[in-house]
Amino acid sequence: MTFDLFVLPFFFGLIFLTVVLVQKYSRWIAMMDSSDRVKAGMALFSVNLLKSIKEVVLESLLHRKMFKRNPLLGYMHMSFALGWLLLIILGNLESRVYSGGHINPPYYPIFLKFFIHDKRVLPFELFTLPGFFRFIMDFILLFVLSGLVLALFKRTRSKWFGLKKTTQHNSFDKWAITSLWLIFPMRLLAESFTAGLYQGGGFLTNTLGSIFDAILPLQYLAYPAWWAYSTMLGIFFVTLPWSRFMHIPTEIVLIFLRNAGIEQGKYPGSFSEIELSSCPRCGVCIDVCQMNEVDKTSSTAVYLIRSLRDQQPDKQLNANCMMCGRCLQACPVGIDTLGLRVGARSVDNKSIAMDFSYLKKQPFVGEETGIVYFAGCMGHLTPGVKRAIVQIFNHAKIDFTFLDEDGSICCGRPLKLAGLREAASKLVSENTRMIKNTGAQLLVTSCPICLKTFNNDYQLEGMKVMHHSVYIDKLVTEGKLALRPEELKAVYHDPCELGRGSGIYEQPRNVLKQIAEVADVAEEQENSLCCGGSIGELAMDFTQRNIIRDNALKILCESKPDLLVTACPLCKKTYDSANCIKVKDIAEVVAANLVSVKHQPKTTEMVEQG
Amino acid sequence: MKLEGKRLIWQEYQKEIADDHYFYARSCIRQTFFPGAEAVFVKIMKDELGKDIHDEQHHTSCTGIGYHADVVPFDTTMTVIARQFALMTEAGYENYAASCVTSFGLYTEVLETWHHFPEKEAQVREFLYKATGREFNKPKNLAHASDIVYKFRHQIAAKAKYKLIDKNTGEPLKVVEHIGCHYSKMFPHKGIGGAEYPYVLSGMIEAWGGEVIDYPERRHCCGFGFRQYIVQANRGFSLSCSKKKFDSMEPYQPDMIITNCPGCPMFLDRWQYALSEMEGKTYGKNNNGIPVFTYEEVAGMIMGYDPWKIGLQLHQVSAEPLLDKIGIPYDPLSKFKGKNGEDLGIPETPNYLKFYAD
Amino acid sequence: MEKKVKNFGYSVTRDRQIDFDANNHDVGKIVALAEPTLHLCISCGTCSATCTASQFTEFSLRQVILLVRRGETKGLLKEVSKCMLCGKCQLVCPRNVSTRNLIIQISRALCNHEVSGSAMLKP
Amino acid sequence: MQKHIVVIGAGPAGLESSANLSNLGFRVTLVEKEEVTGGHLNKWHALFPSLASGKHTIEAIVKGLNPGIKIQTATKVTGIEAVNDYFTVSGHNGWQEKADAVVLTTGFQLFDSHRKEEYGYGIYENVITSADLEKQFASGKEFVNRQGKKPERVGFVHCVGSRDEKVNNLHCSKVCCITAVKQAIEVKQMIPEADVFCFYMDLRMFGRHYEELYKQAQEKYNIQFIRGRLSESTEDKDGNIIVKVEDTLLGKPLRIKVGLLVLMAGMEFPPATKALTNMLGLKNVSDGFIQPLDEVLHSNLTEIPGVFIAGTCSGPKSVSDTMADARSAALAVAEYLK
Repeated sequence: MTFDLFVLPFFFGLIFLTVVLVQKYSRWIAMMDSSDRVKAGMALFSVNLLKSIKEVVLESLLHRKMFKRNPLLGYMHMSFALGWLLLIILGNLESRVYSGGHINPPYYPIFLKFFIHDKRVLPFELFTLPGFFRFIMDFILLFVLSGLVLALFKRTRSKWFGLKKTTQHNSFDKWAITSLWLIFPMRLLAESFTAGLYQGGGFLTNTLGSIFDAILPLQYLAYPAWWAYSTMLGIFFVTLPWSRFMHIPTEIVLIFLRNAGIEQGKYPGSFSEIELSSCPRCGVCIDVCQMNEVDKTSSTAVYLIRSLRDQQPDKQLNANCMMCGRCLQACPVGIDTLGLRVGARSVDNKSIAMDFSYLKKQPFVGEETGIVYFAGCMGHLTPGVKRAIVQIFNHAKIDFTFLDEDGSICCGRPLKLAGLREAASKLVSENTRMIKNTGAQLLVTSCPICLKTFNNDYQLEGMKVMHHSVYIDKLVTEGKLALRPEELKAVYHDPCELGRGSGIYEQPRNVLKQIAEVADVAEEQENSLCCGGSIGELAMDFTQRNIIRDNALKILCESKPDLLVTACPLCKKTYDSANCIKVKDIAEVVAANLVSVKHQPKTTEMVEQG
Repeated sequence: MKLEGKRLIWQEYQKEIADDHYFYARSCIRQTFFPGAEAVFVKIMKDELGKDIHDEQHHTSCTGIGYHADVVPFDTTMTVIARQFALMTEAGYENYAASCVTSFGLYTEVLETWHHFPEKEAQVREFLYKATGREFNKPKNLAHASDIVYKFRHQIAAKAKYKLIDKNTGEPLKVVEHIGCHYSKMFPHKGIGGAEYPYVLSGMIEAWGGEVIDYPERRHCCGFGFRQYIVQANRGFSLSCSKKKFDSMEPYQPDMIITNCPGCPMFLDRWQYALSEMEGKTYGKNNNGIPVFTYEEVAGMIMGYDPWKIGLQLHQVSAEPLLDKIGIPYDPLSKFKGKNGEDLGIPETPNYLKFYAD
Repeated sequence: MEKKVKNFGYSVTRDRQIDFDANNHDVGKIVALAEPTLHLCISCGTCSATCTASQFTEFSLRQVILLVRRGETKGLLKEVSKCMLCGKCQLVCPRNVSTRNLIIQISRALCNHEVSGSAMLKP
Repeated sequence: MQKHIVVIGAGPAGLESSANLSNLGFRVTLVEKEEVTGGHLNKWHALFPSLASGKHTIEAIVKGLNPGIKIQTATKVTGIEAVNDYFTVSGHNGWQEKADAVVLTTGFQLFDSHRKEEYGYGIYENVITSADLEKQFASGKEFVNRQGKKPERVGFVHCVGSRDEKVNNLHCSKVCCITAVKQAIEVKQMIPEADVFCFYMDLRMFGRHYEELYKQAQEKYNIQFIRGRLSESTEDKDGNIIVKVEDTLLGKPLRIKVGLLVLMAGMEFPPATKALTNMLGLKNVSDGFIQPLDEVLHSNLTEIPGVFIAGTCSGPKSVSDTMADARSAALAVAEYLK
């Protein structure tokens, strides 16, 4: 007997899923830019493929990033992913034992225990091939079920898993997750009942089977249990493409394409759709998002992605984000949450066309030097920073041009973050022309927002772009600047665009450590909080911004520092507005503690001075 | 609107107007715009009211247009006006009656100036004497001709054959009054009723049976404004001012507009034609336009004078529908006949504004 | 009927006056709903004083806000399109007006308005 | 012998200084020309910025009065004469008292808005004053304009009779700005769907919580503030008022139709009181109000020893400022009679 009616729900579900997936994949391939298609094709035959496979194993199966975040959470995800895959693979091998090696219909390995009723033979069970499989299959099922138990706990005890909040699911998700959760208990019941009737099964199913046999009329229950098992599988397969579990077949594609060097590009597009479908809605991004503090959980990345995938974009949701990048940092799948949000905003604002034709009339007047300094719009609101930079440059005897001393135009990043890419590009080209006119080799800026966009969106061939904190660090390392230590406890706040955005964490700290004692902060470096002043955020009012600012300040000031140091004019102004701690830019701290290089105090003198 | 509120204000702005013996100075432009108006005034004063009125022939322009267009200096203006006063003195009169609102305003301004700066008066006396050998007394009483008609409005009403009443319904006619800006906007206490709610024309309308319409843009200038009209490029502004007034009064369905200024009836009348030709827009019922009259013409109408004798055929907006409404008879065939019955020629018919010429 | 038009060498000039009653106030209402801090502006002018775009062109957020409130939306889209969204204004506003969102909401409302109801706007 | 003080005017200033003087042990006679005490406050529905009831406020002040105070109502003071070291104060009805000191708490009179004739008060039915509006609030009746309709738009004109040399009042009446904000909010509370506009020259939110109330007016009630002084108002066919101002922040004239226009009438020194001050030989400066001996050091003293001033007779004040001034006057009197 190799067929029974009950396999049909599973069988049709599988066929349905396969058809849908093929259709989806074809659509994505068709939508892809031809250059991207070429890249993808090449990647199939290169080391990239191995890299992708490694990443799939590490992330999609073993859930390495999840483990790093919280071992319990990692184990839970791994048990489902790895466990189920092993069940499928080993189940297939097991079925071959009985079928004499030839290929079986797809349902056969899944429901093998319905068709094959081997008796358990102790004590040498493990040394027989069927006995080994019976053992190992029961073991993996137990592994998966342990994950299921954890998943149930996670519903009510999410804190154990390092999560304060979990994702609220829609109806497709609820159908899918309910069927998914029932698949393995149903398999356990079906196999145990059958094992009980025929004294078969492995250590788990056999034991449970004997117990059930003693208390239940298994002859009536076994067959319905197989039906239930098959039905759950069927339901899961049918709901999968519209549920979060679509991430299972998509994430692999995403990893592959990413490793092939394909980027998000235009929105909406093939890659962005793949990203949207790759989100497992694990909810890790919810927890790290500061929007929770102002009751805007509904605009966190997971909900953004869901609304976009379901084609129900919400302008308010899209606008409510500080673009701090904490979700990007935390996402185990590596989805470009910020890029997707910018994309969504570009759709919302597609009717808006900016007109900067008035800028054409502005010629650059200045002299060519090797180094130019660009304060940026925000820099002009912190004249102390500008003055400090000039003081430092003069102290180090550096010949430079203050490019925007009399004001300048915006770098374009705020427009870009608002989804107005075309308008941004006009400013980019205008600024590029002006910067290039200087003929400089190094561009130093005080604004991390400018820095990010100069590096990412500007084509400044032959010109290095540095944030002033990096340049100061360089000057100190090269011995061109000497600093005087102070009896001062400081904390350093990593600006989003400088830290997560540009990967600069150490240089400002190195400089600051020469002057003050730098205390640790609970959330720093990659996990640094946003100050709330964000220009990436479009719709939040100041009451809410101030809540975010105050919460961040609370964490920054836990060690009761004397001074809060940052390296972004916007962060400085934002924190300053709370009027609770002295806030300074790293440049200002440096400028206040400059000493002549020749008379650099020795260590002993430093102590005396301190 | 509370009429009693207005009455309180009217009580405050009353002025003394001489009872008889007027030295009458005609207006430069009214004599060409609506020449019947001044003739009617003189006739009513002499024939109907039996007043002594001297119709001076030798006076000149008061320089008002030049003065307000910034081409005549004030010293010149004062000296010219001093000459008018000298003519009055020489004719043996003390009560000066000005036909023109701008002249009236300017005489007032000059007298006020002399009142506050007597040295100016002395200087002007010297100028005048050197230039002409004339000397003068200041008028004992200065009035605008409309003040005088206002003063005798009830006597005129008593002698009138007609009232400003729709003969078919017995309802009073709805009358818009438009006061020349220079009448009281500069010196509110020199005008009857003051600047905000002038009573000089309202009083006539009430006395002659009509109903006064107070509409939102009542205070607005007709648009003449000297400089605006004189320069062709600025005429659009002049036109727009009149249009603003028409648009504002239109919902009240006025039967006529009465004015007391030389420029206002001209512009309120002719601009209706210009607007109709430019935009196809006409005011009043059946494309008739809203007829615009001087207060003297209206006085003549109710006295039963022949409409063509008092010059109503010189109006761009035809008077016939209104005459019919009041019941004033007229001979349609003699509208464009001269004094001796010769044919004066019929003006071109406008495209939109209705024109009665048969 | 085709109206015959005579050329007098001059024509009715448009009034400079803001005719509040005749103006269409939809844009103002839509913007106020989306960004209620529109109401909070006190026209102090700090925003326009610090404005990056104002260095180069006659753009004034203070005036834009007033024009929206008065329903004077003709030609406003062109004005708003000069903004670089740099956010300096937001940093200096003493009344905590969300100026950047205002610009976006005004632009959106004006675009929608021009597409869907140009006839509703004052000529 | 117990010293005797006559306080003239039983508004908040008179009542409060009488209460304090009596508590300090003086014999006090409080003279009032009206039948009842309370002054303007009787007619005021609610006080800024807390919207406290005017009636309750005056009741609370009256409650603080010592029974020993003699209250002489319906008596118009017609004569004050300084005789040796005392004053003889006499009323129109033959009432007369000797006093060791006199406190003038004669208050202000509301600017007569008829005088701004171009605003149309008394001519256009739907032009009313802030005091009329307060009466309407106090009546508790449904809020309608003179045509019996709920106005779709209500306008408030600031500085009527204040800061206007055309009516000889250069001074600022101080309280009208915040009163307009308060009344605008009250109108909005009664007719939430109405649009409310304030036409102002400057908004002088000098007191504590005034700016907050102003912000609330903008934020919560969407009251629009248009900077520009009313030039003239006219009436349309339906009795609406057409307001012409310049939107000075846009530099353009603005025209707007409102269903009701409220004139924020300012404070003036009453001519009737001027007769009294003339009798005493007190100086009234150009704004008409009584000049204190020193505006900083002796704000309740006059040039005449024994004659004291409190409340709005020495310049526009809010009710709370008036109360404080009244208390300080009581101390100044006590110091003098020591």
